[in-house]
Amino acid sequence: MNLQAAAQINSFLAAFVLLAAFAMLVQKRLYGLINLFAWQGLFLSINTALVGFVASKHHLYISSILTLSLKVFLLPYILHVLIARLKIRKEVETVMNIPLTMLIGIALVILSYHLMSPVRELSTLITRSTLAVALATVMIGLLMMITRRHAVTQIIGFLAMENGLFLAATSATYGMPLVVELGVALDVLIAAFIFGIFFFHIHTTFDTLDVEQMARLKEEE
Amino acid sequence: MILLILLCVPVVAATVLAFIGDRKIAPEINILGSAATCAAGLGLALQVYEQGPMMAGGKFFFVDAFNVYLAVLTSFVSMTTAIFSRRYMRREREHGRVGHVGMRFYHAMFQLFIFAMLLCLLTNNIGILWIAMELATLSTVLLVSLYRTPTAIEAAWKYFILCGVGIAQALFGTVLLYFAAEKILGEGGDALLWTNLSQVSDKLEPTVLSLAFVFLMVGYGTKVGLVPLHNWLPDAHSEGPTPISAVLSGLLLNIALYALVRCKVLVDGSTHTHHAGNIMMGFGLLSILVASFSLLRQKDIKRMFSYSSIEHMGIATFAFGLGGPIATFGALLHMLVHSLAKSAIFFTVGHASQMHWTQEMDKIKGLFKGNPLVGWGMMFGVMAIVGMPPFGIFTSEFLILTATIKDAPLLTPFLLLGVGVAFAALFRRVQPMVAGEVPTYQHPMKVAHVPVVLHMAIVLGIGLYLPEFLNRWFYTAVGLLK
Amino acid sequence: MTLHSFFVEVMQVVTLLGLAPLFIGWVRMLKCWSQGRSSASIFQPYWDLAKLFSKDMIIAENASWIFRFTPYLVFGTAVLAGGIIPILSVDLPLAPTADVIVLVGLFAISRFFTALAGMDIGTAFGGMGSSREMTIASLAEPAMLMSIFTVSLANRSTSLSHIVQVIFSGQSVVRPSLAFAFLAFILIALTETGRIPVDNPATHLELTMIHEAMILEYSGRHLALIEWAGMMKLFLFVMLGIASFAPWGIAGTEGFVEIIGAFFVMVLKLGIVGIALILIETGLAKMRLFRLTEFLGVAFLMATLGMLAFYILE
Amino acid sequence: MIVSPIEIASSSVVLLMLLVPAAALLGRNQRLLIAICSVFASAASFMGTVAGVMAVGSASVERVVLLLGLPSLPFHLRLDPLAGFFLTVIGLLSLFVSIYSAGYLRGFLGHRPVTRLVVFYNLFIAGMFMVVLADDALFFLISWEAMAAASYFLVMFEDESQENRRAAFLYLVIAHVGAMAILLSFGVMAGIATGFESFGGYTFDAMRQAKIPLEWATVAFLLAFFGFAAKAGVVPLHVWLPEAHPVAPSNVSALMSGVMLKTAIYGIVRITFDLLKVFPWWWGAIVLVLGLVSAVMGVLYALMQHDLKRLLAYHSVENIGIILIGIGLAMIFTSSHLTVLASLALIAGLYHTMNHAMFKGLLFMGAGAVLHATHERNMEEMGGLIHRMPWTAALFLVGCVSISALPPFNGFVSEWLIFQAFLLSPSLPIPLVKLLMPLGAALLALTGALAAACFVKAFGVTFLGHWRGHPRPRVQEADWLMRSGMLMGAIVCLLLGILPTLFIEWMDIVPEQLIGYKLSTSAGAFGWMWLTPLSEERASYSGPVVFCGFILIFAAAYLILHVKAGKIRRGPIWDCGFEKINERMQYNATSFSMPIRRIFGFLFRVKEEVTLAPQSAHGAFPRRLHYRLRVKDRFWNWIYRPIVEVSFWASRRVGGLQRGRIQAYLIYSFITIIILLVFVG
Repeated sequence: MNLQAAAQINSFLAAFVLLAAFAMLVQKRLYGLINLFAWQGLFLSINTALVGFVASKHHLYISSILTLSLKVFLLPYILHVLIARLKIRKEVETVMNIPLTMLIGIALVILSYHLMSPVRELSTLITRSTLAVALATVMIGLLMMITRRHAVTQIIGFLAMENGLFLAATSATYGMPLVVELGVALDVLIAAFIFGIFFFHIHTTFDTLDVEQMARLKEEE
Repeated sequence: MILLILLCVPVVAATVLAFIGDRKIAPEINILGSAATCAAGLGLALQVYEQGPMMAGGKFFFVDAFNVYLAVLTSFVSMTTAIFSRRYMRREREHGRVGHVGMRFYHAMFQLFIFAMLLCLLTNNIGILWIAMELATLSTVLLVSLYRTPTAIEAAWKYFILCGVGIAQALFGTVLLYFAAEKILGEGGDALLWTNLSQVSDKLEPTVLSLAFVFLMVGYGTKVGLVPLHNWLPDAHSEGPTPISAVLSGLLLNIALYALVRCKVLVDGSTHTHHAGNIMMGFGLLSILVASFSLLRQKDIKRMFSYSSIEHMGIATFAFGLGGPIATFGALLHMLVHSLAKSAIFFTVGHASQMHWTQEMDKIKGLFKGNPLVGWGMMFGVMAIVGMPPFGIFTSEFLILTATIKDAPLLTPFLLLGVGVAFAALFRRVQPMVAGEVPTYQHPMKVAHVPVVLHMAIVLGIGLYLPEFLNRWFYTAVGLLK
Repeated sequence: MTLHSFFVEVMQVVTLLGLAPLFIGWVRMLKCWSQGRSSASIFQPYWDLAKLFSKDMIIAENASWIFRFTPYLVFGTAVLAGGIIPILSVDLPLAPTADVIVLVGLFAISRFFTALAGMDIGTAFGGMGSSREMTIASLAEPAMLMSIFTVSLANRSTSLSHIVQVIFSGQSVVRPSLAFAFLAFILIALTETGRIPVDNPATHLELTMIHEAMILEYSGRHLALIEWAGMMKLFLFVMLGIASFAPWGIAGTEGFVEIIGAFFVMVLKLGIVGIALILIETGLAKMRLFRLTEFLGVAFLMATLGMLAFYILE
Repeated sequence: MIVSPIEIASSSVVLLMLLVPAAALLGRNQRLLIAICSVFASAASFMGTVAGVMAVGSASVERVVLLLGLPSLPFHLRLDPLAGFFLTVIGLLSLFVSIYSAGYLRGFLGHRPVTRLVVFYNLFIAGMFMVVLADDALFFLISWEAMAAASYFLVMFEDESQENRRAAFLYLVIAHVGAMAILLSFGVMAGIATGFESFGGYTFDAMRQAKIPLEWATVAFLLAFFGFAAKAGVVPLHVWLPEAHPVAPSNVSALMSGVMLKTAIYGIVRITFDLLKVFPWWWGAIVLVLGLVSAVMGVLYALMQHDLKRLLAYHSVENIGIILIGIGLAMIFTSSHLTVLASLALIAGLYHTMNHAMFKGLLFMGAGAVLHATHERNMEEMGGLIHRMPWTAALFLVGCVSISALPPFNGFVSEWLIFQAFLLSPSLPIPLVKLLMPLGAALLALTGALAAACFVKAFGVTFLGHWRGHPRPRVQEADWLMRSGMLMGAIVCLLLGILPTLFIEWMDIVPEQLIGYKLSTSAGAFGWMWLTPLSEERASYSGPVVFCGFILIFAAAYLILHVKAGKIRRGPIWDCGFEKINERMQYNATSFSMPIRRIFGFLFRVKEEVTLAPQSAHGAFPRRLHYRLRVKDRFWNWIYRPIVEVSFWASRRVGGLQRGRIQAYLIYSFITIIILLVFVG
């Protein structure tokens, strides 16, 4: 297909990723959150594949497959299993009220566009516009971790950040060197296991996954 | 060749220990493994010392004066830590704080951690550097929560989340770096090799690099434990088993700082401004002040010393940010002596807290009489860490301070304020612990002499006489970091 | 230094030893007259000393060597001072051994040991006397130094005989600073020699006495030496005052005639000073101890003012 | 000569260093340890003294560069007359004290091991030697801090008691802050010297050569003076001194008070006269004023004490003040190019340095002997010791007389010289300083007189009268080693007092090299007997004659009176007719200083409480009366407490960063990124 269309689709998908991020920011239900995360992963992998196809970077296919298997299937599955095992409540409450969170999110998007504009000028790639989206996704992931007080949601936020990074890696530069991508994937995998273990520990010791409970280590007044 | 041995030994040891880590001989294997690593490290150092910088594994590894001395330091300290952990962990186990699985896990992860750090140091690829860093974090997360106490789990969780987030930022920075490099070096792996990057650094796009540096700074800065990204550090360092605290404080922080400095070199090369330096100086100064004032009101002994690590990392960061031959020299020296002294302190602290089964300083008393080695070790360690001559840290702080007088005279008072407050705070706390009569609830124990004595001897030696080869080393390193 | 100067030296010491009791006698006589009493003979002090010398002594059981050593030291310093202050002539071989500061030092050391002797026995009164004596001295001594410094600044020397010579040579005109210094000197002299209003040499009422309290335990020849030294001290202070403020009449370096002349001039001056002293003493009453600080403070201030005046005005 | 002074000096340092491991090894056999270490320490100190004497005598300047330290900044050693002079001071007192400690340390046998004490004692002396030998900033600071650390451990020797630990801590903190200031000052000078391009600037030679602009020189001087003042215990940085000196073992307090403070004086002289050389008059004025304040405050605080060693410690503040008066005068004169007067004042200052080392060492040794015999530091309990310990009493008395500046002992000579310097000041061109002079002289005179009062109290209450406290301990005289240590000190005090001219001729090279005028030409013009600072018209003093005069007149009076020796009866005390006079009725330290407290009370925080116990049955008199007196140092509340409170306040604020909520931490990094991005982009 012609580059124009490719660029269209690319930015379209990027937008979807961002949208998913926003959706996650306001999604209260845990399962819903996980599903959204899976969707985000899906968009991401498609995008990666597309970029790989357009720019004929074949190692991007591999990373796209990696993303697909990891972010779309494996991690959501693990999360589902964990939730089932731990029998934790379905609802999660946000710390801040949603409109405000949304506003901050939007502000972040604007900020990242502003920051990335010089970089966009430099780039010749069709995917250059998505760099800002990537940064915004990362930021929103962080924002999500800040606003949520549930261990699982924090992890999901963390993974969302990872998605943002992936987006950046594929879009800003037609993909990082393969070895790096593999390494990153490996790290994500290990991380997944670790937080799996953690959920159990936290749950057994505090019999809740509310991170608010974990505020003992501090400087006393 | 040696380099491969250096990297393989820990992996092998890790795999072996993963299975037999709870046997009686596990500690010995652990020591053996790290001793071999240390020997390899020394061999490598010798090679570099004779032949100068070298690449290995097809540009994949790169060794120069800067990272090889850190590699030697890392392998050496991990060896002494292994020696220390033999007695320490045995006692922990007798006391039932860790079980079979725990011991296996501990030993395996310890070796894996060493591997991660060495990989960090030796790799030539900034991406791999990032991965190894993440690996180092992940391998220690579960060690921090080894004791399964609520506080331990909390600490580990915070460590995991905060460092994860930080590292994520670093990855974004790396991506941007790659983005900039790719234009010059073309696509593919070469664009992330430090050797190539450093050659073309002045062609790299300044705006992108300064953006990238922000993310790298925040990312690796979190690992270095710079204020205000430091909050995980006191928790993680104080809750884990003491050997882990020793290597975390003594080594991991150095590694993160190393990564940061590598990046700074690139950025400086590209932007030709002192922005990066200023940012680092800002973080450093903030860390020094906050940490030293926090020291004043500590009750938990390990927590106190982890704050002091923050302070010293602040000093080193400040010095690197300051730049210039003397400051950089001082910073390199400071990294070396600090990690030696700090790990020595943690050894004594570990024994002290085991002798009283508490980390509360008010309950620890009479170490001079109770166990002279621990008492005097801690005393001299603290004297070293607060920068009393003739210990090495005085030399480095002397250089850094005097360099500051030249380049940023107005910052000297703050620097001194920090150092002075830290001095008072630490002595105020340590004095009652070492002095006085032995309390009834203190029970004697066999302690590991070798590591403490060895470390303190080296720190003292460096303070009195900096060997020529180290000197040359540092100078070449200074040259590299210009 | 010639035979002549040695002769002068000896003459001086003899004069000091001989005339000091006489002067005391004279002062006491005047006092009695001023109070309308009939007086003892002017030579009474000699008889007292003789009597004390011939008596034998009682010393408290726990008196240490300090107690027995002090009288000799006090006496010795007084005599030594007599060899230094130009009483008859400025041509003294001993003059260069000690200037005014050393002189003050000599008085200080005798006071130091007297105070120790006071504490040696371990009675309440001895301690009280020493404490008060040292307190007063700690204010009087600096004032003394100050007033003398003013003089020596004016005459560019701290050695008394040189001061006298400078004054003779008429280089030093009358100065305001000297007025301050002189006033201060009078107050201090009264203090140092234990006269009213600071101390009452006649009293033996325990709570008012200062100097007497320290030597309460002395008897026999020790007491004699101390009494004699006390008389000499008064005499010496008069001489010091004369030498540094009104030295006219003191012989220069020439032959015996001047010295004879100087002797009679000195006796004349002594007589006048005695009268002045009595006028002061009858004019004033003994002060309470803590009023003394004001008295001495004034002295100290005046002396310092004198020196300041020298720096500012001249 | 065959061996050069600096070789002797450095070998003595090496010897002391070797003693450290030796002592550590000998820890098993304490008695042997004490014997050996005292012998070698004395030997080393003696070598140091010899080296110093030779260095001053031969007016030689020698350098040695050790191959230690940083390869680009090795340790430089240099022995010039100034260093030699201080080396002599330190060595001499260390010699006496080492001999003394051989006896003193035996007191610890059986109670506690003295290994620690011995080890750090040697390190301490070595550190002081190295300080005066050092010729570059790094080595100077290393020796400086080594000295501080060693003395810190010595102060903390008996570490069970809270008091000792607190004192040691206070001492170390103030010392370290001071050292930091000194470091900065060196940094400034070195920076000007070579612009930091190389390490060469850190050698003192480079600093000497450097042309330092006045404003930077001022910064350097103020920093250095602050640092050294902190070590010397200049008011208001003196608070550590009366805490640390009393609690240390007495041989250590003798060294700390006697010579450690002098290293600070050395530093001041070295930096002002040798390194910076050119300075405005007001530097001298600062030194002079602070010296005066320290002198007066020191002696007044001393008068309020009833702890013997504490009293002596405060007197160190006073004497440091007197020394600084001399130095300050010298600086003022130098800055207005009155070289003659400058060298006179400098000589006076250095002379007093020597004297103070001797008599303060002697006094602390005496106090140690008393402590050793009675296990009592509180003078209120003491009394009558002169009968049990005649030697100690006599030697202590020599110290008292010397420090009270009474002829014919040494304290008098130096104060006399300072007075002469004051009296010669009318030739000063600067009016402001001219006004300062009379006040200075007045305060100095006041100080001397008060010191005399204080030592009448110290000696009288401790050694005279009856033992005040009950029960009365079994006191016996100090052993011969302690006595001989003190005796040497006393003899030197006397010699310095009666033979000043010879001493001045010896040390004259120091001002000649620093200021460029040789005093001895005029001072010794009339031979060794007569000390005539400028001219015999001006002023003259002859120690020997005064001394002989005393002897002669005593002899004469004594002989004459004992031709017919009326027999002496010993009788009971005359109680003035009062009933049962007992030793509790004696004047004690508090009552002795009461009038002075009344007069100068406004300078202290004096709390007096009198409580009457309930009336006895028949009413008339209260059964018992409690009198409590507390005299506090005002400076503590004025300066130190605020600092402590502020830092803890800051610490609480900072603690707010760490409240345990992970979200908060995430927010920190979030905000950090945002800020940095905005800052960059």
